[in-house]
Amino acid sequence: MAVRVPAPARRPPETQPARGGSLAWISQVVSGILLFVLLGVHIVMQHFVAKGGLRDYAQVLSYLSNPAVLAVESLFVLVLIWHAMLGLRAVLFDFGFGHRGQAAITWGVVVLGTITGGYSFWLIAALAAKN
Amino acid sequence: MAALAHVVVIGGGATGAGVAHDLALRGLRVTLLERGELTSGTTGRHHGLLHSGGRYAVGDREAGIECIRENQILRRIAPGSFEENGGLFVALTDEDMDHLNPFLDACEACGIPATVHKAETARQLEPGLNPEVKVAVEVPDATVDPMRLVLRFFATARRNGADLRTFTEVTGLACTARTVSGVLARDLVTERDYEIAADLVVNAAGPWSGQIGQMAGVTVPMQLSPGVLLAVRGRFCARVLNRLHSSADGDIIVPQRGLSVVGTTSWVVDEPDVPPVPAGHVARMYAEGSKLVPAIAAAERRAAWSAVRPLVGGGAASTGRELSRTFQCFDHKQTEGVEGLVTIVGGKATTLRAMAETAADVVCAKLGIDAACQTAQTVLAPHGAYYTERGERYDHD
Amino acid sequence: MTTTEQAPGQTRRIRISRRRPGAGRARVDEFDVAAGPDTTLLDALREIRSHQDRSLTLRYSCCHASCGTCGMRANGREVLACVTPLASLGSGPIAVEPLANARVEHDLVVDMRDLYESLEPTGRPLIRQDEELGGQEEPGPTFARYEDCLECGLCVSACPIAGSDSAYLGPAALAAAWRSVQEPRGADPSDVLAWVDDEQGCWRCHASFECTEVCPSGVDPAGAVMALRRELTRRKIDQITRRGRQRR
Amino acid sequence: MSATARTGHPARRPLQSTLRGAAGWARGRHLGSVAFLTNRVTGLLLVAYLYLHLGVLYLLTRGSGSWASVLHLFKNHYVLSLESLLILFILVHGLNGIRLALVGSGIGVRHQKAWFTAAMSASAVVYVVVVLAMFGVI
Repeated sequence: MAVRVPAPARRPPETQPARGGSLAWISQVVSGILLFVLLGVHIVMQHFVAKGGLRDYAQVLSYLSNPAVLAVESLFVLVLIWHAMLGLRAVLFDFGFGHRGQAAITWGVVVLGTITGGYSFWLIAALAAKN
Repeated sequence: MAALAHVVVIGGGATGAGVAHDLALRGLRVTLLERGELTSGTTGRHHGLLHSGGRYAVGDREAGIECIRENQILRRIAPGSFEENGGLFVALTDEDMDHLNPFLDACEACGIPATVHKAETARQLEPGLNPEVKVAVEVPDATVDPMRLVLRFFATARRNGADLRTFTEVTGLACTARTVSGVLARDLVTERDYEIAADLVVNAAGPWSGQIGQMAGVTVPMQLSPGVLLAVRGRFCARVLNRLHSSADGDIIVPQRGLSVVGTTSWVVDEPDVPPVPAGHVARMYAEGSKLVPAIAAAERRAAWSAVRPLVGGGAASTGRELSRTFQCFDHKQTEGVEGLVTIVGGKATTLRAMAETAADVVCAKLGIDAACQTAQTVLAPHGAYYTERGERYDHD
Repeated sequence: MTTTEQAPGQTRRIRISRRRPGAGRARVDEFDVAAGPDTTLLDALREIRSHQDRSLTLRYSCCHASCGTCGMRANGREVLACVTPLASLGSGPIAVEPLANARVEHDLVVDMRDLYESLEPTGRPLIRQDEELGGQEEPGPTFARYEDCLECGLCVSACPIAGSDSAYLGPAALAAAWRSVQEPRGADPSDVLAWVDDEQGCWRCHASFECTEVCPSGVDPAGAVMALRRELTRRKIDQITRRGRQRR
Repeated sequence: MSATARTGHPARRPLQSTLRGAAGWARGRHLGSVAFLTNRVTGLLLVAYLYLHLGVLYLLTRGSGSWASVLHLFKNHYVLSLESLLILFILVHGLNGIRLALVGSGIGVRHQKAWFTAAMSASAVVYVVVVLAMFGVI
């Protein structure tokens, strides 16, 4: 007895572009994996590029004068802030602030991330310029 | 008609669902009262078997004919509510084989399509089956979700204007001069007592029908016959499996979702509330069920429960098996001279629509309303509509 | 007692959260019931309703974990009362509350509207076709059988995200959505996929797996959420590489 | 119907809804919830550390004097212990993050508890090695 089940009657979902849900999650995973790599490079460089580690002020400054270091550290900061802001947003979302609250949270972390990033790059630039 | 006739239906089980739906479809104003949530009595707890009629064909031809007709109608009006799996009547012994020809003759007489499978084919169709199977007869049984099928009747009734009042207990009937003119109800949520005037009251309270009848001083000739069912984890068959012999304990296995339901037993009680699971019945279900499907013996018990069949008939019944599974509608004006009360009792979930049609015909005849039954042609609303289309009953803060 | 397979053993105390419309906070009523080893929570509640307090309101129907109506919380854990023996709920008093993350109508009865509305756009598969029997080698007839999901709402009650944000689609709807993607029965699953590809859809889950833990029917809603993510990610990657190939 | 257009609980009482939110995700009872909460807590602590770290690094711009005092501070065993905790948090958050990435991509979903146990065990082992190295035992 072969049985055919009628296809379910579907209420067509309102056509609406995805609002970044997948972007948030996928980029969180990707940035997380990048952080693993960059953190490894960060630690290795600090201990091996700078011989004997960053023991004093002069060593730190000379370490930052290396353009490869500068590039890696900048990327590290960028990815770290991205990952941290997304994480912060995810945590805050679950506090029940409602739809409008969540929109505010998204803007909030964008602003906070921008400020943090701006400060971090200024810091790196300022230190690199000192040498 | 100046005002619609108002009918109060007592009981939110399969019978009440059918009656409310039928009357609402005929244009009557219906109020249904149920003391718990809908389907919380016998209806929800039945085996989950949409009968082909095969089980009754030999001994109770009337019930067999009703079953196959309603089986076909329900599939039409409630598409998607059944596991379209079919059923097998399985002969395991030479004694069972003696039943084969009478069974096939009876199926033919009732109009139940029956296909005979040899042992080898039967084992292929159902690998879990007892390898000693001698022959199996395939009939259009099916698995049904008792609650969801009945909720579709309720949801449709409400779309047609029926007022469904759950958690509302009937505390009495308003009777004057041997006429029932309304119902005394108690809202169990607000604990408010009130009276509902009715042009007619339909007693569809299943096992509690006798108690409702007493409120008007009438007797409903019925027997309360509980049965125990056992659900085990795992699906051990795809089809409904019946033992090919005269009805006995534990001779049906119905696969439902991830479970297999073995049933049932039958005895007679006086009290419809809180039916007990007597000692030994669960063990008997295991023993009988594993005769059909040996793996049942080791299956994990998920639940054991009992449900009370409200069977038509008086006198001294010993186990309840000898009573017909058909239904009867009583106009108490004719039985005991009490006007305004109609009782519909007996039957099976499979025949709920036909029961309701009979009751609604009686109701309409009494009220002088000329409206034909349309339930056999009306496709039912989905069960979820019962929850999504509910109005607010109480003021919430 | 409902189960007389054994002599009634002990007396259990049950503390039930009672709520009436408009009464604000719930109050707690205590009841004592006799219990045998097989007495279920539903047996006990029905006993209370029959013989101690008729105004106790709750839902139940099938008594064997198939209808899904007797979902509630016992000692904080989501259960179907009909398959929860009192013996499995420790030895002390048992706290019984309605399901969380849904509006309480009265006592143990909650509003199921949100759950059913969330299931609707998935096509709410009620019947599945992929029935398989062990040992059946040859492609036999296709059976239509019920979905495992009982629509009981235990998963939504246990979900930490549904607890904090009612806009989240929730595990029940996402599990149903995955079923209709798995078995589209001739329909185009991309509608359903587009529906769950949302901040409040399958991406909102934080993988605590509470839904899968409490499901009485082995549905694994969390697994379904992860499967939806995998499917969506795969489709997005497909889209990007196809576009890349076209450009070349 | 968009996902957000559901009826849901009206946000009539913002504070209550916020408290409910916090209570909601903290009331899990199984290992998955422990993992979930662990990830949140370590994540938040790491964000806090990020800001602390950026603050400390500001001292670098102030010249060698202030930096020397920082370096001196980091030789203190208590501070060193705190720093080792940072490493623990990174390990726990990172390895559980890998579990989440795998599970969330539909890989080994049914083994999510085993993944968590493995991630935590690996964190513990690496942590012990790092601590021993930090305090000069190995």
